[in-house]
Amino acid sequence: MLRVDNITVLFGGVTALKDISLHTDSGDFMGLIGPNGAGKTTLMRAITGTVKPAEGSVYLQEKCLDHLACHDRIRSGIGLSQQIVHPFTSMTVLENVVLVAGYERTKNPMRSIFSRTRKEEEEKAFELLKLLNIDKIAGEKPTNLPLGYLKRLEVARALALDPAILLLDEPLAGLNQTEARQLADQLAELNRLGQTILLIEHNLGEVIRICKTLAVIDNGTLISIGQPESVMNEPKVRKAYLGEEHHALP
Amino acid sequence: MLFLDLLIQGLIQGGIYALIAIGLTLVYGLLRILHVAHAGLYTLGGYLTLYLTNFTGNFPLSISISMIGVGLIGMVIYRLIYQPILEKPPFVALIASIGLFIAMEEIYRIIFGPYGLTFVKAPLQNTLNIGGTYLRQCEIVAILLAAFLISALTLFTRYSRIGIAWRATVTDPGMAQSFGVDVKKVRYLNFFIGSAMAAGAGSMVALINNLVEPTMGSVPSYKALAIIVLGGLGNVRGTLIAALVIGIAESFGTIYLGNILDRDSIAFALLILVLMVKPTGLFAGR
Amino acid sequence: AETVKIGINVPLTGFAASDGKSALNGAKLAVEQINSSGGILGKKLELVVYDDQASPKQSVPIATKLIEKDKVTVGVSCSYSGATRAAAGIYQSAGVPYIAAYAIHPDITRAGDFVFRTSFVGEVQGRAGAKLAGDILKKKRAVLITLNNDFGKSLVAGFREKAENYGITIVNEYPYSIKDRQFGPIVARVKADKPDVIYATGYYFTAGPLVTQLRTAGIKATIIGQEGFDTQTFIKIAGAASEGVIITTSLDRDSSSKETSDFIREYEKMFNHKTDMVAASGHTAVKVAAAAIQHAGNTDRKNVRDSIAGTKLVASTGTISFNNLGEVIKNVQVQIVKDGQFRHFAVISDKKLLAPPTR
Amino acid sequence: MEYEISLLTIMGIAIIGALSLNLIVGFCGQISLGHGAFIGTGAYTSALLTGAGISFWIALPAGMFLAGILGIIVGFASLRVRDDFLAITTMGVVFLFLGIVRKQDFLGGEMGIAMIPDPGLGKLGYMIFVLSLALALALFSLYLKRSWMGFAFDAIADDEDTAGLVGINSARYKLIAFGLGTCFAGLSGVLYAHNVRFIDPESFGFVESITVLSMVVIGGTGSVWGVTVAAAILSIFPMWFQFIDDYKLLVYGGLLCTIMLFSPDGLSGIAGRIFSKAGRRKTDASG
Amino acid sequence: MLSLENMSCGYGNLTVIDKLSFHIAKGSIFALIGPNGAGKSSTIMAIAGHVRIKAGSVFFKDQDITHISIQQRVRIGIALAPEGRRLFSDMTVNDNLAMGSFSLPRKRFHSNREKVFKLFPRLKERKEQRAASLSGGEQQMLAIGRALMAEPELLIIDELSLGLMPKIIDLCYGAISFLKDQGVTILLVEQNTSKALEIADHICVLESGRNVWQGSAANARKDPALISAYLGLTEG
Ligand SMILES: Nc1ncnc2c1ncn2[C@@H]1O[C@H](COP(=O)(O)OP(=O)(O)OP(=O)(O)O)[C@@H](O)[C@H]1O
Ligand SMILES: Nc1ncnc2c1ncn2[C@@H]1O[C@H](COP(=O)(O)OP(=O)(O)OP(=O)(O)O)[C@@H](O)[C@H]1O
Ligand SMILES: [Mg+2]
Ligand SMILES: [Mg+2]
Repeated sequence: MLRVDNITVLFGGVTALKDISLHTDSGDFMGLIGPNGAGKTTLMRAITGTVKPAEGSVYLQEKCLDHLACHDRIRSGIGLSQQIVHPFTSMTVLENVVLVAGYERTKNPMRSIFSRTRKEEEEKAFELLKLLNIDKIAGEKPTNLPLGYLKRLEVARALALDPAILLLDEPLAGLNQTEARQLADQLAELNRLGQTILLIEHNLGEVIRICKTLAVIDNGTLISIGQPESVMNEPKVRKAYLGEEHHALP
Repeated sequence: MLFLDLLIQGLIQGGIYALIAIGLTLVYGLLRILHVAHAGLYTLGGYLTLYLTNFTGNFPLSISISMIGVGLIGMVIYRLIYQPILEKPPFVALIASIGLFIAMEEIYRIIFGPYGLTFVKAPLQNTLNIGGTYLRQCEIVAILLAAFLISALTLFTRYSRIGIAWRATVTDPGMAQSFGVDVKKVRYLNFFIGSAMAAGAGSMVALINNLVEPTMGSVPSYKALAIIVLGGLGNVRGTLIAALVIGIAESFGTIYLGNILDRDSIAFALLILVLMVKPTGLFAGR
Repeated sequence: AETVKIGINVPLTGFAASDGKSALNGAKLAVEQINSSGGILGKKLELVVYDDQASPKQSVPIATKLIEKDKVTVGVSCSYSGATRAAAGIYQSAGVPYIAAYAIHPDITRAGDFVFRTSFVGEVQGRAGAKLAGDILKKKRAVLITLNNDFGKSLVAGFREKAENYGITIVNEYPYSIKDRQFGPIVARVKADKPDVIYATGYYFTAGPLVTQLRTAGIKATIIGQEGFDTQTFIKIAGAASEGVIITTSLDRDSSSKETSDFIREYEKMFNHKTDMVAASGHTAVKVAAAAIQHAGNTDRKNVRDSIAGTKLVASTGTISFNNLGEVIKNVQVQIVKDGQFRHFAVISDKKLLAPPTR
Repeated sequence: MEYEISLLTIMGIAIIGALSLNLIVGFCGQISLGHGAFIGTGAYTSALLTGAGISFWIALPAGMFLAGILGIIVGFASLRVRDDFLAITTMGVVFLFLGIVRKQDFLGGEMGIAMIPDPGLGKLGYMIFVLSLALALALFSLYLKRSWMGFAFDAIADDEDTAGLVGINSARYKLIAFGLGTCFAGLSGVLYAHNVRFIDPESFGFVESITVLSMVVIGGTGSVWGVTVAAAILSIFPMWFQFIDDYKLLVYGGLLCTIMLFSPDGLSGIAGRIFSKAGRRKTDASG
Repeated sequence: MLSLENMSCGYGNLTVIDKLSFHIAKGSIFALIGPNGAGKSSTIMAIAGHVRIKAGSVFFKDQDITHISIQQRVRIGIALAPEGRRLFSDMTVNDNLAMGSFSLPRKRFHSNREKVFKLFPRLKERKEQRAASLSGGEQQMLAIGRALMAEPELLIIDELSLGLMPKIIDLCYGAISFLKDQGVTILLVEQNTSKALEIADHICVLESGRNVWQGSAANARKDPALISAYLGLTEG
């Protein structure tokens, strides 16, 4: 499904990612964890093309994405929810999702001028908002909404693309425990229905609960990948991630 | 010889541009406003200095009073025009600024008359022969004043910590306040210094040309914008270099490209070329 | 009481306001003079004035308004070429006479037989400049410093046309824009050219700094200007550097003509400001219009046109008549700056040299 | 009547110019201070072509086409530079345009081009032609705003990077916006040239660009009817305000400034507030 | 140390906090908890002077600070690590820290910076990097570090653990306990309720701008009804 081959990313003198290779299968639900500044977000940005890796390639469903612009990569089947939320503030929450849901209509700019109806897209968008439990703020402008809602809006927009793979960067941050659990359950449900997901998250409890595979990045390198429980039991993971004083799973 | 003459002429012009543009950079750097009316203050500086000099006969005194006076007026403009629309999209301030500039030019015309005014007895007009290049005292003073004001500003921002407060205020005025920056004061000071520098430039140009007209700001109004963009928007050092580069480019361009492009287009041709290669100017300021 | 109306479009605001004000003042003085000596056709003369900001966009509706709403008998342009050219078409198609006071674009009078001009086309004055340089002053090596607009361009075209005839070599030409006040690079280059005469086109506000900077650089060559220089402000700006500058113009300050000396005196009295060429042009244009109406005996626009075409009038800018295109025929005055004043230097009256274009 | 006709014609031309800039600034969020160059391109193209004896009906689309091509080229600049850098770059375009036209003899240089042929519609006919084009452009703008293209424009105006991250090809959309906008700018230029029948470089300079921009901003960027009304008012403002002659520009400048101060979202903002107040009063009364 | 007396605050015509009162003792940790949109951040920003206080008053060290200017607050000892971090994003890490100590004499900068670097060594490595290009967690460290630079008596932190990995969260809480031992008073907003209950001395639960429960953390921990009520809260 998604394959990352030997990616290296440099920022000036800093090596943010060193020769990372990673692979998710169709239908997988992979958790990606690692200390702050390990390079998780950078990996995601290398996949979507917002940073240019010094080396390495990205493949989605066997298609090489390396020379595609960001929007073309997205259209190849990536749904992205960013760590730092970026809603379109001039549109309502619903419109934010409707716009993305109309990806077929906006694909060809020349043709986009000839279509006007938004009915289907609105219905679809509303379903998604309902799914993420933010349908009651559908008509509001995102400017002053609490972070928890905006995080979910990001996820809704990503889903609206009907992506082959969903890339989520800390979607649970800023949600309280109840909300986080709810959203995690919804993600697990999506995955059960066949959605491939790559999830970056610091909320370990939820990650271990819902993910099928777990990958750990530290200092720009992949240090472990496999079954969540077994990965979490590796000493180097525990040392990097939890600190020495933790000896048991949370 | 010709080469040297052209270079020196370019530097003089560049120095004057720098004085205008640095004031503008300060304002832009802090408030992200394309402050077209800055050139209106430049003109006002010229008028004040001219009237005061004609009245007192003392040029240094007059230019100082004029700079302080225009600095204060700059603060008033900030308070009345820009402060209320700081939060709005950038072209709101741009249009307001253009409107203000038009109004200022018209006010000068109505008050001072449409005809150019001249010094009764223009000071610093003696010609000096410096190794075969003839310069007037006023041109030398203009260069020195530019050099002095700009270095004073650089030192001031470096050693008074006002520089860092300035930059912090740019990114997040609210947080800057929370760490003890009196944002209001910073902004007033910024407008004061920027406007005073414009007045200094206007005064020196008035003296060099022995002429002040209501419309003398129309060229600086947009050329200074080109310069601060070339310098990287909000970067003092970059602005200085850009001003000199444009001064020199115009100096040579007038002679060698004069039949293809006029002087104003030379500055903009250079600007566009640079931006296509480096989209954020010579020295990214942000 | 009923009045005879003359319509005026003039830049009173914006960048051209200073010329606009002078020209309008000249026109006002003319009206004052005419009305105090009894008006025309027994009625008072009245100006209907609109500000056109020297923009063609505005002069078009203004012309329409003057013709249609204000029902003026004659239109006078106290504005620049662009605005005048655009308005000329409107006047022509409405069949209303239109007189350009000082706009010099050659195409203005080509709008048709209702359009006249009381100032020289640029070429004519440029040719006079060439005669002045080569024939009168006997200079050989000329440098041209050209104001890059219709004014400067057409002057220089005339100068170039005749330069060779008078044995002048044009060493170099340097264009500059109307907004320039710093001529350092050009001056440096002129110095290297070592000319013995400089033919500089421009207005007083560019000419003042230019002349100062030329003299500062130690250039001793004779400087020849033209009517754009013709205001006291030029001398004020350039100060001592202006001494010896020679210009071609329409206004002779030492004129023995009563019309001219009255104009100079009364202008200063009325507006408390030294007069200039633009003011004299505005004055002349209104005088021509008034005289033509008087001569026609009524305000029928067609009659007035014919009467303008046959004008023979002593005005503040010399004795005026028009050729078949509506271009003025008059002598060129040559003035020199002496002791901070414009003084008579010569008159050029070579009919062939000064013949304006006829088509 | 002729006077009213000439005012309405001017109005119509200004409306087309302002609406065309509104496509770029209001719809797609790309600031442009260089619109005069495109209006000028249209005007010069048509003046030259008709001057060479080619029919107005060919010159008109040709002017639009050439302006659009130039616009797309400048649009490429917008792919590279952003925000204030773009503003100043487009301003540079206008100065470059003027600088080049000034020195080109076949474009009339400083002297401009006079005696541009009459399209032969008569004054009234021309006015009707211009006004119907203005109306058509307004309707087209309204349509565009509600189409998916307008929707994508909204997203790009809002946040270009994010638009890319939800799969919108913002480069192409921006080029289209520039292409469309400048093409209609060319139209307004053609119409101007054949109305005034004299063009010179100064008529398409920075001041002209700013005038058009201020129509858009005062109308309320993006609001079709707001921009239309603002263009209609501002284009004949100098004529209306003849009676205060000496203070005309002062009032104009002051007005730009105060409208921005008290209603930064322009006329459409003012109207919005009035209507919402009226609406509230009505509900108050009924409730 | 800090008392709110019937404070109401909001934006424009909107009132988001209605008559809130609480008192924070010197040297204690006080946690504000509640669902999204409850008004926690608004309360904090009102105390820091950024949100308009509409009624009631705020006292700090027995001084009425309801109406003093924002920049004065840091001088009397209040420092803020706000929601969304709000770093000076175009400035380097170092300059951000320098801004933290802007209100103090210049020489305190170096000694304070050393303390911050000791707490977050990562920041030292990234000293010259622009704040905007830091990773999410690094930014959070910088936000806290910057507040510490001001040597506050009252440290206000919004969403401390947001985006931090467990190890750093522990580290931060360690730092907070340490500061508390030094006599610094701390006001926290925390989504992670269990964490908040663990560390705080006092908690206040907000819902829709109203205080629904207030008391010592020890009592809260013993009150399963409260915990389930709070955990069971849904927003709105
Ligand atoms: N533009 C940049 N310039 C320099 N360094 C950068 C840049 N962007 C990221 N970095 C550095 O690269 C490293 C990896 O950052 P990244 O955002 O990928 O971390 P992360 O794993 O997502 O961390 P977190 O969990 O805190 O979000 C960090 O140390 C960061 O400072
Ligand atoms: N600038 C603002 N203008 C108008 N309303 C605002 C503004 N900021 C916040 N609000 C509103 O105030 C209410 C309280 O928001 P606040 O940010 O204080 O909640 P919170 O408890 O911090 O939530 P979270 O846990 O998501 O951070 C919300 O309904 C929000 O929409
Ligand atoms: Mg991250
Ligand atoms: Mg909050």
